[in-house]
Amino acid sequence: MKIDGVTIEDTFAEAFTMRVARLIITGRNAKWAREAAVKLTGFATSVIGCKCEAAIERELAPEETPDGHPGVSVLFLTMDKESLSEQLIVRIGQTVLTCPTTACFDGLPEAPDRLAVGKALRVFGDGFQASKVIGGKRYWRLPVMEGEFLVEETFGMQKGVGGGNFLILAEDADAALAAAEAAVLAMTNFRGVILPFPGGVVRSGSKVGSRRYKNMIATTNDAFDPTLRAVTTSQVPAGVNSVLEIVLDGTDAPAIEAAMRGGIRAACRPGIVAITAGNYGGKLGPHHFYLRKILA
Amino acid sequence: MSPAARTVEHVTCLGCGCACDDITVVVKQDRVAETRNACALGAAWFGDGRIPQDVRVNGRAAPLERALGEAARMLGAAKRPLVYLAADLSCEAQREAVALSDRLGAMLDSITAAAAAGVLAAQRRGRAGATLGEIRQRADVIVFWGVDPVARYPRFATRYAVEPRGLEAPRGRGSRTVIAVDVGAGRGPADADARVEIAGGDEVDALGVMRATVQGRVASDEARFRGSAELAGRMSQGRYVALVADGEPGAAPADPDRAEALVTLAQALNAPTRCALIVLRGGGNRSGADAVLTWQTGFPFAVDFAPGFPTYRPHAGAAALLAAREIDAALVIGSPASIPAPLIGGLAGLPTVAIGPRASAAAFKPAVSVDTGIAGIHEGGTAYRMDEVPLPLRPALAGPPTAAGTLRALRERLGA
Amino acid sequence: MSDPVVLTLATAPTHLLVADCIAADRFALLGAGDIGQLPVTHGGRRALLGDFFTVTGERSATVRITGDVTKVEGIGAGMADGELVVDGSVGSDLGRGMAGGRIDVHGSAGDNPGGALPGAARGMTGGEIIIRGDAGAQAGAAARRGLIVVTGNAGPQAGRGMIAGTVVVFGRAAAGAGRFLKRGSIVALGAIDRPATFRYACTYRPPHLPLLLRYLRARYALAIGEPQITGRYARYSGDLAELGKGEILHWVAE
Amino acid sequence: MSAAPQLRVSGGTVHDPANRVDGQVRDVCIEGDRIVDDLPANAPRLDARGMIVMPGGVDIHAHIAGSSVNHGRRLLPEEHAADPAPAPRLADGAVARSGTGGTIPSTFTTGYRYAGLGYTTVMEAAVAPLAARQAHAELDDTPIIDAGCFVLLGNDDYLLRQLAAGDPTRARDYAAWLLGVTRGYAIKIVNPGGIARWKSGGGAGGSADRNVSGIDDPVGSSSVTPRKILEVLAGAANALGLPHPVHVHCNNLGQPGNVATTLESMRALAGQRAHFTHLQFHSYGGERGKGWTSAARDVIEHVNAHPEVSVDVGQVMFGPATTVTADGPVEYLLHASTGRRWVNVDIELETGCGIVPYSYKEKAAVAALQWAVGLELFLLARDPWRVVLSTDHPNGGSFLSYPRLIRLLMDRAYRDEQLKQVNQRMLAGSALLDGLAREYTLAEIAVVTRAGPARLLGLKHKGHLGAGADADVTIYADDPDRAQMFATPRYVIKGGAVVVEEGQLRRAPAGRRLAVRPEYDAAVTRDVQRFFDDYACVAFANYGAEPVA
Repeated sequence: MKIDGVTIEDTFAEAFTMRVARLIITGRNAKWAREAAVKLTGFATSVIGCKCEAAIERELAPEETPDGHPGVSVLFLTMDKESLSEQLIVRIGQTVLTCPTTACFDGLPEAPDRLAVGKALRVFGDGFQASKVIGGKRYWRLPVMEGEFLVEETFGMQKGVGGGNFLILAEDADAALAAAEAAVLAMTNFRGVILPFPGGVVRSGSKVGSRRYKNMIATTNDAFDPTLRAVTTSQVPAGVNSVLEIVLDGTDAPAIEAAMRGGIRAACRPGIVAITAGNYGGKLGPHHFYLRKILA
Repeated sequence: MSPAARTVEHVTCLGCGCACDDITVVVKQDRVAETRNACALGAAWFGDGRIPQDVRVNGRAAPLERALGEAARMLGAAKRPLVYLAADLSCEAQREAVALSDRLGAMLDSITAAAAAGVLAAQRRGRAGATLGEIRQRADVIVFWGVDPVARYPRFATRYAVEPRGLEAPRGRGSRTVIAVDVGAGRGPADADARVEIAGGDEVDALGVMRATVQGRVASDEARFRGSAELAGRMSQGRYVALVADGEPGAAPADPDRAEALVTLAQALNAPTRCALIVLRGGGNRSGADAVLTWQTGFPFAVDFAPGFPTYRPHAGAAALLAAREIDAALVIGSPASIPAPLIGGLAGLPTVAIGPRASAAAFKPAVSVDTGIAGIHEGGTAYRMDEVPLPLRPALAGPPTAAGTLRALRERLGA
Repeated sequence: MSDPVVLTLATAPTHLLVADCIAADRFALLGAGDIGQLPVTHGGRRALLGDFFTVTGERSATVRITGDVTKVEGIGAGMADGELVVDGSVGSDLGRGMAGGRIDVHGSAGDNPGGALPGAARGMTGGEIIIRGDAGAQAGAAARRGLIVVTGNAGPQAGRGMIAGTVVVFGRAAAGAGRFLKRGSIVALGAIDRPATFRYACTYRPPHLPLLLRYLRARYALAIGEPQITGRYARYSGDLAELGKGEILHWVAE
Repeated sequence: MSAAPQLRVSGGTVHDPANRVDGQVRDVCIEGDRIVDDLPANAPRLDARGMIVMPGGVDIHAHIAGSSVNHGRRLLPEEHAADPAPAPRLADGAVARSGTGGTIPSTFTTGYRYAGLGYTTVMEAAVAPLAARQAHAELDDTPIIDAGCFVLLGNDDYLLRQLAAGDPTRARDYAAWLLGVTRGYAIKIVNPGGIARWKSGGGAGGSADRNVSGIDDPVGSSSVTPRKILEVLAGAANALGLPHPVHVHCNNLGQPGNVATTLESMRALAGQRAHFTHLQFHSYGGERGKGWTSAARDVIEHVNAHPEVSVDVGQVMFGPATTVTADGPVEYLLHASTGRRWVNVDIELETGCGIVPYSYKEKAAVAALQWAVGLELFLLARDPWRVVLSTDHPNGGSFLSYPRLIRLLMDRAYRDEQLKQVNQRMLAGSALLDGLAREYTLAEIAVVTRAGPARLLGLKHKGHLGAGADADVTIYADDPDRAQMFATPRYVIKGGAVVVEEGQLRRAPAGRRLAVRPEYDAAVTRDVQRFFDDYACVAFANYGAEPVA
């Protein structure tokens, strides 16, 4: 299969089940909502080192938010329920609570699994906090120097998908970067998906474990490192001198598929040799995104 | 003393809620000739003990049997009967009245309704209180809140709260600090050791500021509350504080929140010290009606038996139902003279049965009236002091058939 | 899904009608005949709900009442779930001691809406009451939780002794509002006669109010302007004689 | 002259432990208001075949009448509104009274409901002498049940003065006089000395300690201590030959670590009869500020080893309750910690009164501990004759919860199921967790609910079905669900009158009063009168509960 001359390899991206929460952060204006979200989702590229994966999902117009202020929605993923709750409490407490004008709402109200996030954060109020039930939902009002920080008592949690991906195999680094940027741009409007890495792009694709260092969970994906083509069992085709990866997390498999479809199409540009995907032979993750099926 | 005189000792006076039980009544020729130890108010209450003994139907003298028959007919036919308890009844008569109300499915109310705010506040919050004798034994700080008991409760200060020596007040008045709080026109005792003045409209706010102060909070920075806050601090320093307020309605209508503000202030003072709120009540065994109604029905006044069991309807008691012309027959028990004026208007024009002292002379012109004696003068039984201490009654004079007996006879006619 | 229960006043009460049997969650379990058999008292005489109302629909937690029920006391008392809409004004004790559900009155209400039984320490414990008109005394008194909205004026002692919950008054709130309040909020969009034991804290934009007011606009189509939604409010903490954890939020315009 | 009515309760399975009848099928014969040995064959019969027959229940400790109870009753309008009690329909058109229920029902309803539960004798456990007249008036309005009053002593200033003066004989005469004039049945001590301290004030001018913390704390005079009060009054009760010994509510009720005080109080009275009431509330280990643990084992072991000691348990049952006691300082603490409504009434020269409505929740750690401690006491008690069933109504729960309590004692599976539902945080160390296997038998239930309390009260005519006993009989359907069985007796006979028929209340005769009138040296009255003249606000002649001429 080829799109605009780019070979779509007959392979699949292998993804894992993760736990996901959606946060809606609002602010007096979009800048402050974004500031809080950027800090909240900073250092949240991969569970391997960051314990969570998070990014802004999309920007929200005032009429889309509970309090009528501009905002952003953020997806937040971890491997299990406990760490999701822990990460949200510590990160919201340090980044949203601290950020002027913001409030923090649950974006998964239908999810039956609830994480007591606001309920844990309330003790920052040192007994001065107050709760309010509005439309059946409980909120906590924490007094802060600026005024009050409003946070919903519980946040919904559901199963999500982490580790969707595709690899852009390019003739040179410039072409790889241009294609990756095009792909990220095309994927920014998809609901239910985030790209947790810087700019949505990851250059250091990894493999599980290490050939040399026992306690390394992940090490460089040498099969796709062009510089190692001569010294390892390489999967870098001829004429490929640079590879970039796009990693996607999302609320469900269809959302990931839809985003991958848009992203891959956008990445098929001059200078790109092939698009492939990372997997572990299908043994580790329950979600298999076959590139050719997605693009058919 | 003339040879015809006899004396009755340890008589309980129901002239006010103090219910002094140290009265010696001297009787000469079937008249009260003297009431030793009684104050002027008490002496007036005893009078000479003469009391009409009429039984009337439609204003004309009638045999008791006929009057009871007519009363039973009227009440039995009523769709919305009212039973109203006025003053000067023994608890025994009050118990009969509740039984009758139960049988009739009546609204049962009493003069306590006029002091409803205090009762309701004590239900919502409880109360920190003491019997009057305990104030005498312990209190070293006595705060009279907008009341000088000398007018309506003349022996309060000499018998209970200020003057007599107590176990922990060995020098009597000298062991105590008396503070008068003048609230609007309501003045505390003239001979108080200190005074605090509070504008009438500020009363409830001032009590709130005081309670906040007792709890270590500043509620208001306003100058008009500075005196109250200082008073609260002073009270917190007492060993045993008595806060004395009038529970009966006064000339000016009180803020509906006043009672709860007093109750909660007294409660709060029990953190730094001990405090009891004393709510002064009028005479004629008012507190007895509250106690009897409570033990027989679960509610202290405004008990509606209409659904077939007691329900509590202070917002729709005798006054409201009479004003709305809901009542179609009434049984008024006790001294008609003690009934608040607005109710008299509502009762006039209704078919009413009046049983009690001077019932025949009732201003609302009852269709049936049976004069009885006055509890404590002509009738025995039990009556309650304002603090709900039960006292026996020692009638000095014989009288007409008793209220309790008359009610029992009426009840039997109604098959109850 | 059955049809909503509709109570239509057929025989106007000539006296006070105590009908604290009217509650949406109760009707959800009853047939039309059984609803008509519920006990009421009328002028102190025992009677049946069906003596006054015709009942259509059954076994539904959606209830509508039509006719002049200003003489009816206790509508929705103790209701725990469901929705009760009244086409006009109601008598006293609307939703007294209510625990959940919604009551929407297209008119005024008498005394003690969402309040407590006499002498009781606790009023409504949940649910929402919307009064599209004036309310009598003690709206939301002793509420433990829940929401009462009065689009007109509120009588004396609104939110008196609240343990928590919210009372919103669009018009004027008379004397004694919030007295003895432990926690909870009184939101005054109009004038309010405030006890002195509420102490001024600051003027700010409480972040939960846009949420609350937008919810009311969306759920009940109440006319609430942007100036109120986005506006600034003076916060008074109180009642400082109690816990001091409650507040009066008084709109001071944009 | 018509003969006394006769009734033969025939064919029932009888549990009459006082007469060593344990589940035998036999007839119970009634003539007039007494049990008799036999009746003519043609006497009317009540067919009790297949049913369980026991003496009428005897409640050794409840709060049903008097000023404190009525203060509590007034405090609960919403409970009364939620539990209306229309008048029962009695046989023969007799007039009954409506009322209201809740944790403190109105008087008539109290009588009807106790009788409906098969209880025919109830002791009102805390009557302030000053208000004894009210307690009797309320009992006059409490039909069916026979009742007696325990009169509060031990914080009264006259008594404390006699102790300070070292005159226990005068104290004894005073107690005897007081029981007589109040028409009392037994001496009740509540928090000896502690209430007196509570009343003596606080603030800058008063004592910082508003309660005693142990039995050797001085109360006013250094020679007056809780120990002294206990010794003198226990000695007085025994010397006067009162049918029931001194009835003791120990110091430090409800406080963690109070087991020490409880055991010291028991040791202080070693060798003489004494009844320790609502023992559950006095059997806690732990430390103030550091939480509670169960000390039930220590306490009940002492009781087991000392035959002169009797107790009632004061079981806590989950649900609403109203705490009402003369122990004023305890109720202040409960009010301060819960923020709930609170009534305090200091009663002149005598005692106190405190009330806080309360609710025991399964999920609350302390309530769960209290529940467990009560059950431990029951299940570890070796002699049921000395360990009486009570909830300290309405303090640990209403008397209406007795049937559920009986099931907890009789049905281990049910008990274990309940145990799983409760908060476990403070249960470490509770014997209940060791899987106490004991299940009370019907005979043991008959002991702890009637035969035992009757014997401890010295009520020779109560609690058994032998000839000469009062004809108070309860007849139950033999329902395997013991809660159901004990909640709804099929028949209840009180003084020979069948008050419950087919589970319905049909008759409501007046109950009788149980009272003592011990002898004393009349010299004491002159001295008491002097004290009255100096301090009291009630005339000596008007004091007490006797009718005046």
